[in-house]
Amino acid sequence: MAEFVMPQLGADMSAGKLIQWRKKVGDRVERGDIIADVETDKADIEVEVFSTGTIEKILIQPGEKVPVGTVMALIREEGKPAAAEVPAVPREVAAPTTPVAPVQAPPMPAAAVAPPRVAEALRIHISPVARKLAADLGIDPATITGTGPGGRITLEDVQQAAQAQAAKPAPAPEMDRAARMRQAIGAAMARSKREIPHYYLSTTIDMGRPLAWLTQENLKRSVEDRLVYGVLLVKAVALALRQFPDLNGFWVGGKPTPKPDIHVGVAISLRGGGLVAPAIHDTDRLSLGELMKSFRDLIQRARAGSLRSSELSDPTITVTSLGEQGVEAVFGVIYPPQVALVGFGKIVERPWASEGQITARPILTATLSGDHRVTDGHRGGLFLAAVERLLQEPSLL
Amino acid sequence: MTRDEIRSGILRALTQVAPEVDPASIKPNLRLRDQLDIDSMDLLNFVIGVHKEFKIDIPEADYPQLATLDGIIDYIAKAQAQK
Amino acid sequence: MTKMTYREAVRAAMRKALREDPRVFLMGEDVGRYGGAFAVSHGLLAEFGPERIRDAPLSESAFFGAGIGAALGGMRPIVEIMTINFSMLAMDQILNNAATLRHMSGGQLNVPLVCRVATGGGRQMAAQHSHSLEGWYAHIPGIKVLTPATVPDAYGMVLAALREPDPVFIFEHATLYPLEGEVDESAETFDITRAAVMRPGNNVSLITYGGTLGKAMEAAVRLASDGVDAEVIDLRTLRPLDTQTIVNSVAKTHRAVIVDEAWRTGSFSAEISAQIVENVFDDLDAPVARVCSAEAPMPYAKHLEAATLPQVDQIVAAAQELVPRHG
Amino acid sequence: MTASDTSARPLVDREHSLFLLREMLRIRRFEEKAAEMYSLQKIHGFLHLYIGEEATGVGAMQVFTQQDNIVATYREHGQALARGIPARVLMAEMFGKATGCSHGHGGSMHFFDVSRRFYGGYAIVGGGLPVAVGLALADKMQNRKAITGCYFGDGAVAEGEFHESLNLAALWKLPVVFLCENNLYAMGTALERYQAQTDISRKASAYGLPSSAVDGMDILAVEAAAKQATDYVRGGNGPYLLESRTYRFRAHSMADPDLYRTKEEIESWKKRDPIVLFERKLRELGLLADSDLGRIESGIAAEIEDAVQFAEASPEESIEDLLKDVGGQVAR
Repeated sequence: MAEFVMPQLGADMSAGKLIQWRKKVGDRVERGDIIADVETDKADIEVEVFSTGTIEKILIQPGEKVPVGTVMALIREEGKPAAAEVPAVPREVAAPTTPVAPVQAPPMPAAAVAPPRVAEALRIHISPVARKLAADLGIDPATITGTGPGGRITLEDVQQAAQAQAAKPAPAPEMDRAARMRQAIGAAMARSKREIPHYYLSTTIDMGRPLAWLTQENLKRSVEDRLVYGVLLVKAVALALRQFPDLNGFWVGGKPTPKPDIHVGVAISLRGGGLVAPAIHDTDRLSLGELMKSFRDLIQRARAGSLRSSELSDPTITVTSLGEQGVEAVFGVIYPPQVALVGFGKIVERPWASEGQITARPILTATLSGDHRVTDGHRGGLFLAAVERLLQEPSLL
Repeated sequence: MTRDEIRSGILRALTQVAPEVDPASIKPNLRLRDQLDIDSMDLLNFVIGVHKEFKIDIPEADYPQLATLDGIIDYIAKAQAQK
Repeated sequence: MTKMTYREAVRAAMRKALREDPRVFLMGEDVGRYGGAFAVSHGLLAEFGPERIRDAPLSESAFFGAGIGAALGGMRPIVEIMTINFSMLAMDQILNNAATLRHMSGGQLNVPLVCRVATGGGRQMAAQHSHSLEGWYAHIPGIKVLTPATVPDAYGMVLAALREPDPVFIFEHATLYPLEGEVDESAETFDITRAAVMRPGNNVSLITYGGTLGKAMEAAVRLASDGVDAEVIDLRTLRPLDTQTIVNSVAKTHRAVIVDEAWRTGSFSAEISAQIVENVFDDLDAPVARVCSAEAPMPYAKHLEAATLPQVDQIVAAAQELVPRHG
Repeated sequence: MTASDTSARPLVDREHSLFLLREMLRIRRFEEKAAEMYSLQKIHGFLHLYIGEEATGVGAMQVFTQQDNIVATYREHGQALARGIPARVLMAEMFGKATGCSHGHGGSMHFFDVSRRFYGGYAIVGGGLPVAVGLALADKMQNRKAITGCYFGDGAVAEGEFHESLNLAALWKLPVVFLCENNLYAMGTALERYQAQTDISRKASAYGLPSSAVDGMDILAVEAAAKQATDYVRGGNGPYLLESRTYRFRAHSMADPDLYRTKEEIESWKKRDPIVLFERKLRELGLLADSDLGRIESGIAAEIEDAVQFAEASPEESIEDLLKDVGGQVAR
């Protein structure tokens, strides 16, 4: 039994639509006869049969579109002809040349390419060879000030850092993770104290309204979505920074560099010692639920020790909350190259006078450590006031 | 569910939050927060773990009943009995 | 060793080949009676006659294609295309026949053809006579591309190319013809696979080819007086490219400046830069710098042409930008 | 030189005539099988069939010796078969197999066979002409008596390479027979719509070389005209342009909807099918019996079937050899 298939009618045809049969079951056909019409992208094509015999079965009805090679009819062949008759020439068939979608030519690169807007906070800019040497020597690039263009750390910077370090007694060769982290934090804190003229401000905030709102809010939420008050504090700081961008950014290459995006780093103390402050990206744009989710995820993994360093993108400002450790006011050390640090103490029931009445209110002490090269107390104070105002409207957070 | 089964379920949730803790060393009648380094976030993650483990809801108001291991076991046993 | 100019070195090599191998013949516009547009083939017609020094009509596609046919027929043609600007007219024969026939024929045919082409700007010939398109040729599999920048290479590369079984394109920068140098005419073997370190150095690698080698060497001297020790690499061959010499140098100096007379976008310098990053990324202390022609049709006016072409000052500035400032 | 003098046709010899008929039928059946294989997705890409032009390919090929060079175009199946390249290796090449005449690298448009001095199909219209001139230049410079036959279509006369090549060959008196197969269409554009002067043979006079035109559907006339052309060139007189006026019964390629020609025009030309015309003439001269035709047809059918099975069974070149035949590599 010979098969009459949907033919390949051109270089890039993949399927064809049967328009009509010119023969029916039982009809005799000769090699070269036109027995069907097929529609392709380009034109309607008369399709010939390559075998001689009688049509046994029709499998495809007019109107059906089938891939090339699909069996459309079966032909009971007469005995192989001794001498191949002069077959009529199969009608030439058009290949639908489906034009390849024109690839959008990439626009010619502008002459000077503006530095790409780095979504995440400032990564440490360091040349590949400098990074390799720093890794080999066990020096944390964060502890080195880059002298290359745009503050990039160069090979020479690392070499000098290595010499400076060689002058100090070499640390015990086999340092475990916590000790190495201790050393890195130590170096950063020392540099901060050396370079950053800190000023400190504190204020007291009545947490009554936000806590009441929080209790109501949590009743409506399932266990997994439940909020902790720390989330309100972080969101308030983030929203306040929109009005005080000078507190959100870095001191780089001898000048303040405010950052358009707000990535609040939350200081988390690790089990067994050590501290990390991973940033929550675009903190100001997250809803409280989203903030809580990433907050909880970051903290759980950090405290369980499974937070990889690669996830530690650098924040544009850091918030530290030691209330649970029983501390009332925190006057922290700014993490270079940031220019501010916000601290929150514990919430304490205190006698509170308002409109001549004394009542007991849950009071929280909020502090700001500021880099006096970038901002002065006046700006810091206004910022803390903004944080307090935001906390009094928790539903807007 | 027996008290022991409840106990092991609770410890499973606890080690999720504090992997370095040795379950055997926890004293059942002492405040957990005094025996372990647990902050408010750890507590919330622990409560969520218990909620998943035993499929019971724990309103914030009941947190005080969860101060000690025995307290938690009693709380869960009571909750399961009501279900 | 014999003292001679770049053009005399090319002529001497062709004369030696014509004398020693009857299959060798020269074909091109005005290579015979006129003596060559750049006087390279001056005197060859008198010695070898019109059969072997053939002045061709202004039909680049036909006479280059005829060169291919003659090579298929057992000859060893040297086809001179007067300048790279006119080679556009023969590009179909170059790309679709010369470079392709060996592979397309399943290895049955090869085209032992040498094609010499003058290239580059800098002589106020304006836009249609000043192109630097060697990178286009270096993009084509099936051929070799040589860029002799010195008098010894001008001599040796012709002879080495005539021994190759596949087409070889030799691009002679037009400003180099009067360059003076020394040639060992007794030499028998010539390497055309390796780049050459023309000046060893440790702080930055200046990588270039052809007409801009002189500027790179001058830049290296000025950098030395400023305490920057520059290494200068003459690529000599663009295809196949001697990547090993390039990456060895950059691994040592950690900084690279590529000097290329072509327009920056899509130029051969882009290929070299890509290969550096692919091979020695971890040894880079700064991004690979490129000094190329401004992206404009070559202007006629002297000061405008000078502003378009890569110059020594730009090479020096690019290098200093990469090397950390001392003190 | 005017149109060839048809009266000087050679005495018709039976054995030679049957050979000519068989060669034309061989090409016809091979092309029909190629079309069938294409519709079954065994052959891909471009396929340009020679059906209708067999007389030119076969007729002219009779006058070239094994020492002569042949250059063709992408519509080359007829010339390749007439030149003696086995149907097997041509079919295998179109199947993309390693046993193909170009090891699967060239396909239908790029057949090569150095042993038969078949220097290939060229897919750039006019691209082969300069190469043919070069082959003739090499023969002349090495005092070889060979000549070069260069087939091309009417479309090529619009390319600069046609004019440059004819001039260069005439200028240097090179032994080239420029053989223009004028099938009246450059793909979808009729001759009178792309050439001011449509009598192609007259274009040779602009470059000082003799030319003639012949009825491409009369194989004996083509053979005679080709003989005249090659005799002129073998005499060292320089190149010659022979225009064979023929017609293709199929579209330009398998991808061509053939919208630019009328059915009537095609049917009228089919009445002058070179195979049908020659068969009728031989029967009139009593040189062809039905048994001859039957014997010829079955021989061809067997050869074609064998070619398909050979192509089907042939191996493909291994990917590792992808770069093997690329020129210009360091280690040669």
